[in-house]
Amino acid sequence: MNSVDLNVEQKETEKIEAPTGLAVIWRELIKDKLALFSFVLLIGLVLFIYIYSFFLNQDEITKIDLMNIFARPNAQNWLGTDYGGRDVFGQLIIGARNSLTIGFLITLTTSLIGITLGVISGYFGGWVDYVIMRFIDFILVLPTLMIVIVFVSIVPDYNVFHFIFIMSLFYWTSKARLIRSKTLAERELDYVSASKTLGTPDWKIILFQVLPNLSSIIIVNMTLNLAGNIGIETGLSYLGFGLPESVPSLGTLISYSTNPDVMQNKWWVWLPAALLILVLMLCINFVGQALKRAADARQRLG
Amino acid sequence: MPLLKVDNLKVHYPIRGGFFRTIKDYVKAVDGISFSIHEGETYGLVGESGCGKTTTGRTIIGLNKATDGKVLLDTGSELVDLTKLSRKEFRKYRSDIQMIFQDPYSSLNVRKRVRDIIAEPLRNFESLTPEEEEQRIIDALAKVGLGPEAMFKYPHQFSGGQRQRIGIARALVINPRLIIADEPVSALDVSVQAQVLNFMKDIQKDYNLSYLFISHDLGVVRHMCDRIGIMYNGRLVEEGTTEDIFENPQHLYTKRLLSAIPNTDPKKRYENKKLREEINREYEAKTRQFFDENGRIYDLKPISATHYVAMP
Amino acid sequence: MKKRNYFLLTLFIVLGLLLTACGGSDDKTSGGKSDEKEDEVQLIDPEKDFPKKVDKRDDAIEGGTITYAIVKDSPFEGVLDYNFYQDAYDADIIKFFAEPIFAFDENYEITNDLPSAAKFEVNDDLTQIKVTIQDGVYWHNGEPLEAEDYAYSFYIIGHPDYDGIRYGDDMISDIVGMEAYHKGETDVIEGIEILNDKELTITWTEPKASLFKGIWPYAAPKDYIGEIPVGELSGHEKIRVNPIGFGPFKVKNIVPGESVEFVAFEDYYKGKPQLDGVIVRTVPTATIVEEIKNGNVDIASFPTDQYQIGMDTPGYELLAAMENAYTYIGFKLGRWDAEQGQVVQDRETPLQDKALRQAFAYAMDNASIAQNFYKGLRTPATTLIIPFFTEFHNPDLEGYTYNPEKAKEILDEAGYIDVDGDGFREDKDGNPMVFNFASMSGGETAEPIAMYYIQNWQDVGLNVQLLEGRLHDFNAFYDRVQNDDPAIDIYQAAWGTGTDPNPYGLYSKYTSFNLARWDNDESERLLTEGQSLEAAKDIELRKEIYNKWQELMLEEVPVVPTLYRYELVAVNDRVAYYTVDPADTDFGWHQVAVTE
Amino acid sequence: MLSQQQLLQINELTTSFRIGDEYYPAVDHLSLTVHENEVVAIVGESGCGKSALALSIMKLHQKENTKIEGEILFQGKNLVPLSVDELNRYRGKEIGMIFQDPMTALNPLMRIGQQIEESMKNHLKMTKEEMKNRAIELLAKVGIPDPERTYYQYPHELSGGMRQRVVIAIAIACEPKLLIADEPTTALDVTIQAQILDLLRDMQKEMKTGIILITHDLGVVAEMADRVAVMYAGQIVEIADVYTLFTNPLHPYTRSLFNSLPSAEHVQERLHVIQGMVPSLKNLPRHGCRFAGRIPWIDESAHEKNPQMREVEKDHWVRCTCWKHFKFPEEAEVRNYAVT
Amino acid sequence: MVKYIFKRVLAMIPQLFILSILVFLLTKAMPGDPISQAFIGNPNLDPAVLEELKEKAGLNDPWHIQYVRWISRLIQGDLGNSYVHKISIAKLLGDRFSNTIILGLATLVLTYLIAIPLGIIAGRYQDSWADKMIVGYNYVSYAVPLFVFALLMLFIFGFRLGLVPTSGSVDPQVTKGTMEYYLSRLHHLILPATTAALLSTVGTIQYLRNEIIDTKYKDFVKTARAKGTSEKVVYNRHILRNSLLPIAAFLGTDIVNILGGSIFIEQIFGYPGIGQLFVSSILQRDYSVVVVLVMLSGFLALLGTLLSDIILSIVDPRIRLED
Repeated sequence: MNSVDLNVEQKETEKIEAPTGLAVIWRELIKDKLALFSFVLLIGLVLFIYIYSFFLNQDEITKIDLMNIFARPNAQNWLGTDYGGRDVFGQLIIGARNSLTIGFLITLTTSLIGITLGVISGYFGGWVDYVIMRFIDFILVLPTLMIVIVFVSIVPDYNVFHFIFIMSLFYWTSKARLIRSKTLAERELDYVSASKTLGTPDWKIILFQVLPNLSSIIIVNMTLNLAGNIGIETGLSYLGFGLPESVPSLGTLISYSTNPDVMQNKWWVWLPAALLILVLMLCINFVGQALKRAADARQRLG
Repeated sequence: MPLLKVDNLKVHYPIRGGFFRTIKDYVKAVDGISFSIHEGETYGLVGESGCGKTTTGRTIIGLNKATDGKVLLDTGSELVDLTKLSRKEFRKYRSDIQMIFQDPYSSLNVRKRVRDIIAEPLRNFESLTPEEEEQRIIDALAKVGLGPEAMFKYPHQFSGGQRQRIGIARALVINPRLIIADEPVSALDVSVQAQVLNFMKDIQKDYNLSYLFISHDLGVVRHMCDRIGIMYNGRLVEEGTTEDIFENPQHLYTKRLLSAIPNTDPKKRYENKKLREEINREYEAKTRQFFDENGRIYDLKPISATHYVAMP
Repeated sequence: MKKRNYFLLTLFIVLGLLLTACGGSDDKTSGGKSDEKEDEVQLIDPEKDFPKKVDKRDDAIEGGTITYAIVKDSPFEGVLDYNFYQDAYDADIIKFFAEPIFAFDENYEITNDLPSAAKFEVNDDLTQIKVTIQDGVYWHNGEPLEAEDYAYSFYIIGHPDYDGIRYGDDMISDIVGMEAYHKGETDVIEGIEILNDKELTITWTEPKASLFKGIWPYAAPKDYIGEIPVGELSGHEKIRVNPIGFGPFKVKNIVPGESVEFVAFEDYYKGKPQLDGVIVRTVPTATIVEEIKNGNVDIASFPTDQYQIGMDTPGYELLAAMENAYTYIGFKLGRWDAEQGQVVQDRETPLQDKALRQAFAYAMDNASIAQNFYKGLRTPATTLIIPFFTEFHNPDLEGYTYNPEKAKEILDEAGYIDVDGDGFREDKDGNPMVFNFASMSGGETAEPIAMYYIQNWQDVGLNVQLLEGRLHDFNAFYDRVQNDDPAIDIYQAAWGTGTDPNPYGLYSKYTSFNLARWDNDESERLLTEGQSLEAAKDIELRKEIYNKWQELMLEEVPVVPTLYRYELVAVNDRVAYYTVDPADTDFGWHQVAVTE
Repeated sequence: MLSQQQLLQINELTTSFRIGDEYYPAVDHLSLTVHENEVVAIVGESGCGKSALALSIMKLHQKENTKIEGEILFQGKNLVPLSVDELNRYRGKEIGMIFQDPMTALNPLMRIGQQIEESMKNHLKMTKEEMKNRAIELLAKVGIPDPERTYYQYPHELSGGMRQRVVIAIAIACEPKLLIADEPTTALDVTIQAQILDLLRDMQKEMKTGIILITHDLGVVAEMADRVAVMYAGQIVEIADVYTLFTNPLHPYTRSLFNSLPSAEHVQERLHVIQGMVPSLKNLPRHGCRFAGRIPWIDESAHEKNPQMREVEKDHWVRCTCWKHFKFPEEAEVRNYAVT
Repeated sequence: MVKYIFKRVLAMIPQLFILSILVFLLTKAMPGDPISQAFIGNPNLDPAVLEELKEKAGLNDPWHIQYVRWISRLIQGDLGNSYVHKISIAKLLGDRFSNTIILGLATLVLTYLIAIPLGIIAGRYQDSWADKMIVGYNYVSYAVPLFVFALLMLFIFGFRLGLVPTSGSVDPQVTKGTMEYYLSRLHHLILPATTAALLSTVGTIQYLRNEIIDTKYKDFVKTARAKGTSEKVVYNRHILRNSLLPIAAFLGTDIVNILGGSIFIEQIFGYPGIGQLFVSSILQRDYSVVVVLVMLSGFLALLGTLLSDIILSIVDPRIRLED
């Protein structure tokens, strides 16, 4: 245990000084100017999108205006209009709200499934673990995109919730694996054994001992996932298996660029959405990376 | 009647393989050991890494499942075989046996305040009002020489030795009679180690505790234990009082172990080396006398009232 | 702080990429068009603004190769035989190497007046045709075209193992003895009699009014494929990899699903083709315009929704021709009774009221859709017989033009009043009316058009909602419309008419393609008369019948025709001769040439 | 000590690590001499800077956050300013290194033979054949029973003890003049530890290598060392030959260390407890006697303001004057102080 | 080893079996059917024939009967026929499958060719300018939707610069088997493969970078340095090999991802492969093809994981495949 290299000596110091949880994250954020900037920008954007969309009238925005097709950005339509004469800016805000909501919800549901199964699998091990892992292996090799596409063509009234449901079916596996491996490591730590010898029931150990120690990993993972999940429907929209057009999303806007005319000459229709997604993802990523660093420092504590 | 009697305890782990995870073989981590611990006594379990000493300790407290054998606890009114209990049933006896872990860093949940760490067993076994609970925690902290202000701190705000003491406070708070100490000081620096060892001796006297002291460090064991069992390959090779073992080792393995301890007298280094070489030669020459044809260690046989050696 | 830089950097990389992509064309559009955008929409009259053909045959050279694009987002299916193909894209390929044995005149009827591989005689009661194969017509494998080859087409289509879709046509199934052959009871079709190598007769069980349009005009090379069991034919190499015909070009090489290379067939009976060869390849919709602009393809159909970008780029010319198809909106009025094999118009819906349907029709602003979404490349439809059929289309009928006031008036009169003040009209008993509108996805502007119609209807107080809030893909849509899904009240669909103007197959109560499930005695009578022998013989009579029918359909409006379509074809300037006019009977692929 | 050739002379070496934006010295103006054929043990608790010292000599730290100042003279040549390429001539050839954890010190993907040959390949012009023979010879020399087989094995196929022997074989492959052994036995069981120590000792004698032995275990020191330096908080507080130090330790820290050690040879009732805790790198006291805070019962005046190493008897050097005034407190006091 | 592989392949069977039922059910649940859709918009055809054809094709049977019929034919090695293409699926897949495999392999190879050097540079010169550029590229490629990027690439390199063909897998005029033919295929492959590779490097770069940074500070690297090994060799022999190892473990998932991505790539670049076929088969309700394609992808992914396990066991002496 008298480990000797520099890392350990540094660890030693951090051991003494590291505060817990949120404080570390906050400190890490403050230290990393880029992450802080991203964080502020992100919060700003999200607040703006949600609050602003609250005041928007979706019916008004999605109203077809034949006299105003593909208008360039102007005073009325800040980002011009699309091929239905609909205001792109309004669609962008509502679309961003929808995409964000989808991203959040998918992240949430996949996390819920992934964490539950991952923790159970890792904590109990044995045949429970075996069964869950084989199940995950099975899902991992499924041609997800293909099955999603088949699924989409089956559901008649395909809407946001169906979408979230379908995505959640497939996207929890890597999370479950991550959580499982971390739980496996955590389970070997003496504090879990200690709790067992103190007569604490398993579910309590999982909920109140193990999970809090995984929280930083979970937060980091959720953040990074969120970035991915926001863009998740763009590809499907392109193939024509995305959300219905009546539900504006960033994906719908971006997939207008499939039409080369729009791509080359009507940049205002799709470029803002593409940039917004880029900025959102970059921001989330930078924040996520900062969180990751914070989590690593925490891990050294363990 | 001893407080705890371990009778022919076996812990075998299956090695699984292939697709259907069929059992291919067993690792015999503990392969039939028996010993007992009396009230107020410190029993040392010594051996090199992988000899099964930790598994034994963990099996007694129910962290591992026993394959065979008994662990009988004298609860005062009856003898309970701990190996036969489910985890739920075991809860009744948790307050009799407690454990101290090796690594003071991983054995305390870094996310919890000291207060919650120590309160964990109380919340499991006793329904106390917050005031009562707080009093018990303060008492427990006082027992291990920490002030009540420690309650609100997190583990990382303490040194290794202090953390180990918090671990002990957690074990003590429900007034156990037996504490299994699994390498309690091997992760600590010498100076801190002394602190914890002294302190363990103190509370043993104060509360008439029994220890099962698991260690690979013969110096520490000699310092702490009344009786010692030497383990090798999942079996006991020799058992006796500290004096029996250190002054009159009988089994070759014990001798070899003792001779390997670096002597703190530099003047004796050549002497020691010679002794080691001699014992090694003897070990190689006489192995067959101490192990049966399968390489298994013989059962213990008494050579005096307190001293047992694994001989044919 | 350094990190901020690369945040910006990443943004710049992306922007840079975008600018390079858009850069070239950006100034063109921003320079000229941005200002005019709002005030005027440039209107096109496809009939006037686009030529139907290019003809620079004076500059043409001998030889050369052209590239013909099939604009399709997936590989072509490659069923390269007229008897088997299902997909129109396959037909687009087949036409280079295979031809009908007859020639067709400007009314799409078979004629002996034009050069053709076979001549015919029809008996007076239109029950029998005698076909005489001309000399000098050779298959690509060198064999002459013979009567047997033509007969073999019928033997294939009628065969019990035949897996194509052509059998049901009564021009085939009504051949004497065909039914027995189809059931496998006999090996010989009684009604097809081969007189000698070059002559045969085909006899039908009853007079065939549409014989001139509907007779199956394709032959199959019996020497080449006769050995192959019919059940295996559609997948056989001789159709998939090395198909032959007697057309102007021979197949040289097929990259399945992707491209076909043709070379000139020297012994083509109408003369050696001008070109050395033709390359046909599939091009995704997304890139076709670029391909055309770059000169990568010489002839390609041009996606109308991308018309804007293509307009002023030099190097190619756009030709326009009316498609034989129309878009319509239908009202679900009943169901298909498969047992009886007829339509039962029994749905309980306010749409049974003719007045309501008329109001729907008046409320629709087809003209704006045609102008704004299609820049005039679609025109408001007037009647159910399209102008493509110049003989039968009645140009005097105006159809339903956009007139919301009239719609409201009709509704008010008929008693559909908004009683509860929610902005939508209730039915005659004051119960709220909600209509579900189903429309297909696919096609760039499908969604806004559907939404626009809904807006139109809502504007006159009719509460129409998009079915399930979304468009439905082709199959899902038709599956539900055909099975009379009660959730669908109104639907938008399109019919391809082929070259036969006879609307019986789509609107008779005995056909399941009558998707509106509309049953009307008068219409039924007119439709039957329209395909009678008398009408076939007397074109004026037929005209009159179809005139009446068109009027009736406008009055009753079980379906409202909405748009007629024009197809744009881009032709590179190097192409010396090409036409998109189906009535241009001169045209043949052997005449197509290039100038350089 | 026998008068021998000086092999390594460390003068005023300061090794600092960056934490956040600042550098903190883990080794603080340290001077030390190692002679040929001499085993110098550096003993101290974790965090005292002994490992930092070991890595500094070969400059094996992470470059990005380490600063090394002072002089390390190896046979008169200063290693500190050398570039990595120049250092590589010394690494493995003149100075060998044995690491603590045999489980991680070997590349898991390379065969044992290759790993031993690597340093030969770097420094000696040998044919493949020669290298192989030498590698097998080395394996035999470090006491591996079946060297030819082991040559082709991978690390994971060997036990911890065997791996540590391989690590030693790697370190001595080019017969270096100086070996730095960084806690070479800490990760091993006692019986194996004894074997490894014996092996090291034998080889040292045979090859007349100078060894810097880094350890926290006084027993190991007693078994191995010729000279002992006791380190505390980045400084050497006492240095003497092994017999002198074990019979007559003077510095309060050295004495406390001895007294807190339970012994397998005799029974003690109570162990001495050093009060307080080892200061972390960031909180190292930088002025005065660095051990003063842990012996509060000794009057402040006993310490020097700027403690220096002084030779108190021949070749026995002690830092600070406080040792003269140091005595252990009574047992009652000990208990009081232990409660912190 | 052989025994192991055999067992692994055996273990795929139940997985594929479950997958087949799942997909079969899903496809049957799709509205519409492959035969009806050919009739729509073709008023000259007789609906009675449609029924006849459906009956003949067995489409009117309950699903389990269809399934049993299908699976028993599959077991005999008959993939069935495409309803739409009127050809056996085995034949239908022929070129398309090999196209996708070639595209996939090219993508995989390019991915590694791009990702490994970049990952190494980023990991080795952590926090340097180059590292920051690479990490930046990584973020962007993570954030940019594949199809937008693909379209941009197509417009820039295919149309503006005219460097590469813009659709298809081979020039129609070249004859199979000639040098020209293979060059043409390669030429057609460059753009789609590069595009896909540029975006699929994300995971690999990121992973390799982290792995190198991790490995860099491992003890055995110190051992290697202590031997006097030059930095170059330390990186190439010690750090790199150990860091590359985990990448082999991702082969299976890489294959899944690349197959998924091929759906977009093939669509945009008009590259006839199974991705494109899949989308059109879905739209045309060509059930039998859909099922086979999904199964095939699943099988490839399983094969990928098996392959990566085998590779790992070869590269990493610590891993031994148990029988």
